[in-house]
Amino acid sequence: MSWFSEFGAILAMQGFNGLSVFCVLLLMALGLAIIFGQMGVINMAHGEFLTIGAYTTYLFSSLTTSYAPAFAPYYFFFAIAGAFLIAFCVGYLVEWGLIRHLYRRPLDTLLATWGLSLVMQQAFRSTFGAKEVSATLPDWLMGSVKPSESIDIPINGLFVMGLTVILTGMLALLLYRSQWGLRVRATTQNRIMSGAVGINTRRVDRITFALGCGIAGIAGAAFTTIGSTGPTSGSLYIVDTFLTVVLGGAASLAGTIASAFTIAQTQATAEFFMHGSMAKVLTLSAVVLILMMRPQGLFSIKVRR
Amino acid sequence: MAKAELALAVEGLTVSFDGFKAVDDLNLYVDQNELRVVIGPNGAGKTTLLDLICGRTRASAGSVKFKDKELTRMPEHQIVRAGVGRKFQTPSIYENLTVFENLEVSFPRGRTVFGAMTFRRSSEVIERVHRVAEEIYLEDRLENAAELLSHGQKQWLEIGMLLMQEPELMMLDEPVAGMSVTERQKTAELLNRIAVGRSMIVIEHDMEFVENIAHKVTVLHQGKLLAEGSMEAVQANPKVIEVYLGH
Amino acid sequence: MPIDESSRIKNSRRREVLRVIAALPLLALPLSALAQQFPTTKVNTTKLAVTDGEVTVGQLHSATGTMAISETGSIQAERLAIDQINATGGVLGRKIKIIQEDGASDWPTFAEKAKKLLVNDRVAAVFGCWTSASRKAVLPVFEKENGMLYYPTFYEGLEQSKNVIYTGQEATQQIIAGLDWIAKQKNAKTFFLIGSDYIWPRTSNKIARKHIENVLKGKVVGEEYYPLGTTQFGSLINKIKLQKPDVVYAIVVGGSNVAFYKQLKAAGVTSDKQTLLTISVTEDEMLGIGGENVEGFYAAMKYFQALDNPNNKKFVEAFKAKYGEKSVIGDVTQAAYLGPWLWKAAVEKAGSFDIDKIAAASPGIELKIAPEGYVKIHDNHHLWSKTRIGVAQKDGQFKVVYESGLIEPNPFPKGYQ
Amino acid sequence: MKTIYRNVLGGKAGTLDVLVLAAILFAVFPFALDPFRLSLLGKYLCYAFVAVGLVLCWGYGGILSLGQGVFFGLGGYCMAMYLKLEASDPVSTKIQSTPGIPDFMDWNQITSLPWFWEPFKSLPLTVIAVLLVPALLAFIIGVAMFKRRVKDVYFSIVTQAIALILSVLIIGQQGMTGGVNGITDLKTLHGWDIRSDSAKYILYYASGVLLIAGILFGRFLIASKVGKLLLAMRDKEERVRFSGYDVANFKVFVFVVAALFAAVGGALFTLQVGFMSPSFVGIVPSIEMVIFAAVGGRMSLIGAVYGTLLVNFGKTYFSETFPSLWLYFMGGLFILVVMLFPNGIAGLMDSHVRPWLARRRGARLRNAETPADAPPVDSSLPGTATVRSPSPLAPGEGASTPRVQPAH
Repeated sequence: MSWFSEFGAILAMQGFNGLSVFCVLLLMALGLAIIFGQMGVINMAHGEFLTIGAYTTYLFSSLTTSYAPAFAPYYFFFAIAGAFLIAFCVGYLVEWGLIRHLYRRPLDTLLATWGLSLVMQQAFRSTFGAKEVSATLPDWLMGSVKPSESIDIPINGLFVMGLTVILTGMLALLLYRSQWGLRVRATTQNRIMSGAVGINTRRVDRITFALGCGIAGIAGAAFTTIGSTGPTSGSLYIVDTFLTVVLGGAASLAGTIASAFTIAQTQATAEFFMHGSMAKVLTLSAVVLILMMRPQGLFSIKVRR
Repeated sequence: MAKAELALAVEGLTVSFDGFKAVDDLNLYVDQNELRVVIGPNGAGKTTLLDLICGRTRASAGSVKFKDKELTRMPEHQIVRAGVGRKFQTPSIYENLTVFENLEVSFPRGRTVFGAMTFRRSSEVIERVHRVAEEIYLEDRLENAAELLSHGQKQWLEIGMLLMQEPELMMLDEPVAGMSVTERQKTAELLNRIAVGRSMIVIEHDMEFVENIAHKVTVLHQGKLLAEGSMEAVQANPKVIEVYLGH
Repeated sequence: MPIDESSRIKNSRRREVLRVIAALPLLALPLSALAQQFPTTKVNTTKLAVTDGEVTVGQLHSATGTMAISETGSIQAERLAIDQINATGGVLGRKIKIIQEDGASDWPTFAEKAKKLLVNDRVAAVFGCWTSASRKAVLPVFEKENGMLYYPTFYEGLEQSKNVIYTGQEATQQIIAGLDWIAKQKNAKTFFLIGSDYIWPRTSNKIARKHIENVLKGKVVGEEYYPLGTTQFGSLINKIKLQKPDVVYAIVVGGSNVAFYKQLKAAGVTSDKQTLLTISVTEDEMLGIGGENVEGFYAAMKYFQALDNPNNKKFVEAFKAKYGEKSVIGDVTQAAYLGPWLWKAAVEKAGSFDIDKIAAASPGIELKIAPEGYVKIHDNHHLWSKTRIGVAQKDGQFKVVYESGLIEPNPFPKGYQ
Repeated sequence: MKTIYRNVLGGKAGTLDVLVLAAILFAVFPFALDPFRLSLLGKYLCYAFVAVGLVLCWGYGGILSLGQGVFFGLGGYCMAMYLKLEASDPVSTKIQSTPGIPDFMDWNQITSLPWFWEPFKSLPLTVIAVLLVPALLAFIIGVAMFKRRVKDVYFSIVTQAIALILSVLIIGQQGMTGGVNGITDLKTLHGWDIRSDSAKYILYYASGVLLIAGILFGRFLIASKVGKLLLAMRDKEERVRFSGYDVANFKVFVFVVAALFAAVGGALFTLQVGFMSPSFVGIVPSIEMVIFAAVGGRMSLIGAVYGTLLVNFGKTYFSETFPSLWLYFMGGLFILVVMLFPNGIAGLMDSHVRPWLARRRGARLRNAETPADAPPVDSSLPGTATVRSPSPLAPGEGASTPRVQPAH
C-alpha cells in the first residue's frame, strides 16, 4: 500500500471529521438558535438542557440494562424521544416561570439564565452524584464503517450527522412551511402587530422556547455517543454554541448553518496543522474578526430600520 | 455641477437592499433657504432618501453634495457637524433626561469625550436652551422628564434639539404625525419661522399641512422622481394622480 | 437508580454516630487513660484545636464545580479512614473531628478556605486539594501559617515542602516504570504523546519524552495538547492514524477524557490495533467513559481496585459498606485514604500534634496496612511506592498485569528537566 | 468648590453615602472582624473595583461586557510578574538550573527571562503596565468593535470569546506565564512583606481609599455631560449620533475606564491574595463580576460595592454552612435579583427603605411608598415642584425598562 493512498485515506477521514464537527456544532446550536432568533437572547442555561438529554439517556440505559436487557440495541431511540420530552417540559416551565417576565430586557435574561444554570447543575449533582456516569451505548453505535482498508468512518459520527440533517430539515419545514412557523416568524418580526392580528404571542414564545430546549435535549442525548455525562458536561459545549449562534446572526436558520460550517472547518483544519490549544485560539480569533466585519452575524437582513 | 446657491445636490443616487432598489438613480436639488416637501405613497423611498443624505444608509451609487462637500463617504457625526440635522419619523428623544438636558446635550459644543467631560453649563448654554424652548412651546416644561411629554410635544422637542445644533440643512421626517389640529397649526407656524435662513427637507403626508409650508414639492414613486414643482403643479400632474388614486 | 451521595453520606454518618454512642461506655476507660498519658498541654504547644477528648482536622476539596467529579472519591476515602481511626481509639486517645470546606473548583477559594481552617479553626491537619493549581494556591498559606497538608493526587513533582505530605505518586514514579514495561513488552519504538493543556500533562510528557529518547532510544512522533474541556478529537485521532505510533501515551483529563476515548473507539482505534498507555484514567474516570470504550488499554499507576492483597480486600469491603456496592475506588481515592493513617502514625511517632514535630517525624514512617501494599515516607515527604500496569476491562475495572519494585520518589529528577 | 461638592460628592445625600461607606470600610469592619475575615473583605473590595467599572460601562453605557476578567487578570498578572521576579532572586532560587528566573520557567527549560518580563523588574514600569496593558487591550477591542457597531449580545459574546482566548493562551504558554497554576508564591513588594498581618491591614485600607477615589471619579463622570451622553446613547444611540457625536468614541472611553477599574482591582487582588491565576481571566469569574454589579444595583456606584460584599459574604457563608446547597442559594439569588429587583440593593433602598425611613422620621419628603415595579413617584411629575429625588444610591427605577437618571 502506497503512502499516497494512505494519505488520501487520512484526507478523506479528515474531511469527514470536519463534517462531523460541523454537525455537532449545528446540533448543539440549533435549539439555541431558534430561541436567539425569537428573543434575541442567549440562554446561558442551554448547556444544562443538553445535560438533561444526556442524563435521560443514562436513565433509559440503566433501566434497560436492569429490566429489559434484550431491548438494549433499540433503547437509544426511545431515549432520544424521552430526552426531547423532558427537556421540552422543563423548558416550558422555565419560560413560564422566568423568561416571560424578561422579554423586554434581553441582556437581563442572559444573567437570569446563568443563575438558572447554576441551580440546574447543582440539581444534577444532588440527583445523580458529582461523578460522571456512562450510558451503555448499543454496540452498533460504537463501531466504524470501513469503505476501504485504511478508512474508518465512525458510526456515532454518522449517527450524529444523520440526526442533525433530519432535525435541521424538520425545523426548516416547521419554520418555513407550517402554520406555526408562520406565527413564529410573524411574532419575531413584529410582536405587537402579530398580537393585533390574533396570534397568541405568549403561546408562540413559550412553545418556541420549549422547542429550543427540547432540541437541546435531543442533542444532549446524541452527544452521549461522543462525550461525557456529568453535572457540568453541558458547560463544555456552551461557549462553542454561543459563538455558533451569534456568528450566525438572529435572522435565519441558514445563518446558523453557515456559521457552524465556518467554525467547524476552521477548527478541523487548524487542529490538523497545529496544537489543539493554538487551533482553538485561532478559531476563536477568526470568529471575533468575522463578527467585527459583520456586526449582526453572517446572515443579517438589511432592512430599513 | 453644484452651484453656489444650491444647498444640496443629489445626483444619480441609488441604493439597493438585496437587489431591491429603494432609491433608484435619483436627482434632487434644494436651493439655499428653500423648504422642500417630499411626498409619495408608502414605500416610495422617502425615508430612505433622508437616510442616504444623512449617512444612516450607505449609497450603492451616486453622490450627495452639501455645500460642495461629498456626504456619501462621510460618517454620520461628521455630516451633522457639517450642518445637516435630521429628525426621525417616530420622535427620538432621551426619555430619561429632562427637557432641559435633552436640549443641552444637543448643544454643539463638547462633542469629543474630553470636551464632554469638561463641558460646563455656561450662561450661554442656558440662554440658548431657553430661547429654543420658547420657540418650540416648551419653556414651562424644561425641568420635566422628557418621557412625560405628549406625543406632539416630543416631536417639537426633537425639532428643538435640531435647532440647538443650528443646522444649515434640516430634514424632518413626518413632523406632524400623531398631532392634533391645533398642534399641526402651531407646528406649521414653527416650521415657517425656523425655515428662515436655512434649507429644509420635510417628508409629510398631510396635504393641507404641506400646502401650508412647502415652497416646492417633490413626488417620489418606487424610488424614482415622479414629479417636482409647486404644490398646484404637482397636484395637477396626471402621473401623480395616477399613483395616488390609480391603485 | 439515582445515586444520592449526600444522603448516603448522611445515613452512614447517622449510623456511625449510633455506633460511637453504643461504643462509648466501652471506650471511655482506655480512651481517657491514653489521653491522660498524653496531656493536652504536652502534645499541643501551638494552640491547635486539640482538647482532651478531641482533635479537629480539616478537609478541603471541591464538593461543587467541575472538579467535584474527581474529588468526591477523595472526600469519601478520607472520611472512611477517619471513621476507622476513631473506631479504633482515635489519635493519642482523642477522637478526630472533621471540618469540611468546599474549595468549589476555584483556586482563590481554596486559599481562602485553607486560611480559614488554619487560622480560625486551628486544625491539626488538612486533608485536601486535588489539582496542582489548588495545591499551589494553598501552599503559601500552609507554609506561612505552618499547617500540614496531606495531598492525594499523582502530580508533576517539582515541589517539596515541609508542610505537605504527598501521598500520591510524583511524575517519575508513575511514568518511567510504565514506559519501561510497555517498551519491553510491546517492543515499542515510536510514541505519540497526548495531553490536556496544563502543567501536569505537559511536565509528565516532558519526562516521558526524555526517557523515551535518552533511555529507551525510541522516538516521539507526535506531541499534542488540547485545552481542558475539548470535546472534539477527530483531527487528533486522524493524526494518530497518520503516524501509526507503537504506543499512544495519553494524559487527557476531565470531561475531555470521555470524549477522547469514545471517539477513539468509534474511529476504530481499539486495543487490538493500537497500544495505548495512560496515566490519567482510574476506575473513577472509567465510570464516565464506560469500560467498553477503553477495554484493553493500559494504565500505569500505583493502585487499582482489583489489587489482590488482604489489605485491599478489607479496604474495598469497608468502602463499599459505607458508600454502596456500586462505588468504585481509583488511585487517588486510595492515596487519600492513606492521608489520615499517615498523619496518625506521625502524631504517634512524634508523641505530639505540633506541626513541626510531625513534619520532622514523618520521614521513615511506614504504613503496612496500606491497600496498595507497603508505603514509606521519604525524606522529601513523598511516598516510596510501587507502580502497576492494569489492563482496562469491560466492567470498569483493571486487570493488574505488572508490578514494579518499590520506587524512590524523586520530585526534582535530574536529567528529566 | 461648590461644583465639586455637587458633582463629585453628589450633594448632601451623596456625601452622606460616601461617608457611610467610608465609615463602614474604615471604622466598622476593621474592628468588628478578625484579621482573617478582614483579609477576605480586602479581596472582595478588589472585585468591587470591577463592579464599579461595570456600573459605568453596563449600567450607564449599556455595554454588557462578559470579559471583565480579562482586564482584572491582566492588571493582576502585571503586578504578579513584578512580585514574582522579586521573589525569584538568585539566592532563593539557587537550586534551579538557571537561578534568578521564576521557578516555573526553570521547570519548563527556559533559561533566560522572556523579553516581555524585563519591564517588570522595575516597580514604576510595573505600575504603568498595570494600567496601560489592560487599557490598551480595551482600547483595541473597543475601537475594533464599536467603530464597526458591534453591540448588545454580539458584543457580550465577543468579550466572552476574548476571555476564553486569553485564558487558553495563558494556560498554553506555561513556560512564560505559569500556566494553569498561575503565578504563585509571591512574597514581597519592593522589600515589603505582603503576607504579614500589618501588610494586610495596610493593603485593605489602600484598597478602600482607592475604591472610594474611584467612586468619586465615577460620580464626576456621571455628573458631567459624558454621563448624560452615555444614558442617551444607551437608549437612543442614533439620536446621539445625529446630534453630531461620534458614539463609538464614548463607548470606547467608558469601556477603557471600566477596564482600568478592573485592572486596578486585579493588581490589588494579587497583592492581597499573593497569587494570580488564569482562572480569573475566564468566563465564569467575568460573569460573576457582572452579577455583583447587578445585585448591588447597576445604576449605583456605591451600590455595586455593597452588592459585591453581599454576594461574596453570602458565598463564603453559604458554602461554609451548607456546602451542598449553596449553589441553589446563589443561583436563586441571581434569578431573583434580575427578575424582581433589576436595580438591585440600591433600587430597593430607593423604592422601599428610604421612603420608609422618611415616613418614620415623620418627614414630609414623601408620603406614599413607591411600589417596586411602578414608575417612581418622581418629583418631575407635571405640576410638582422639581426637586430631584434624594437618591444618592441610585434613582428609583421601574422594573421593566430600567428608567434612569444620573444619580449624582
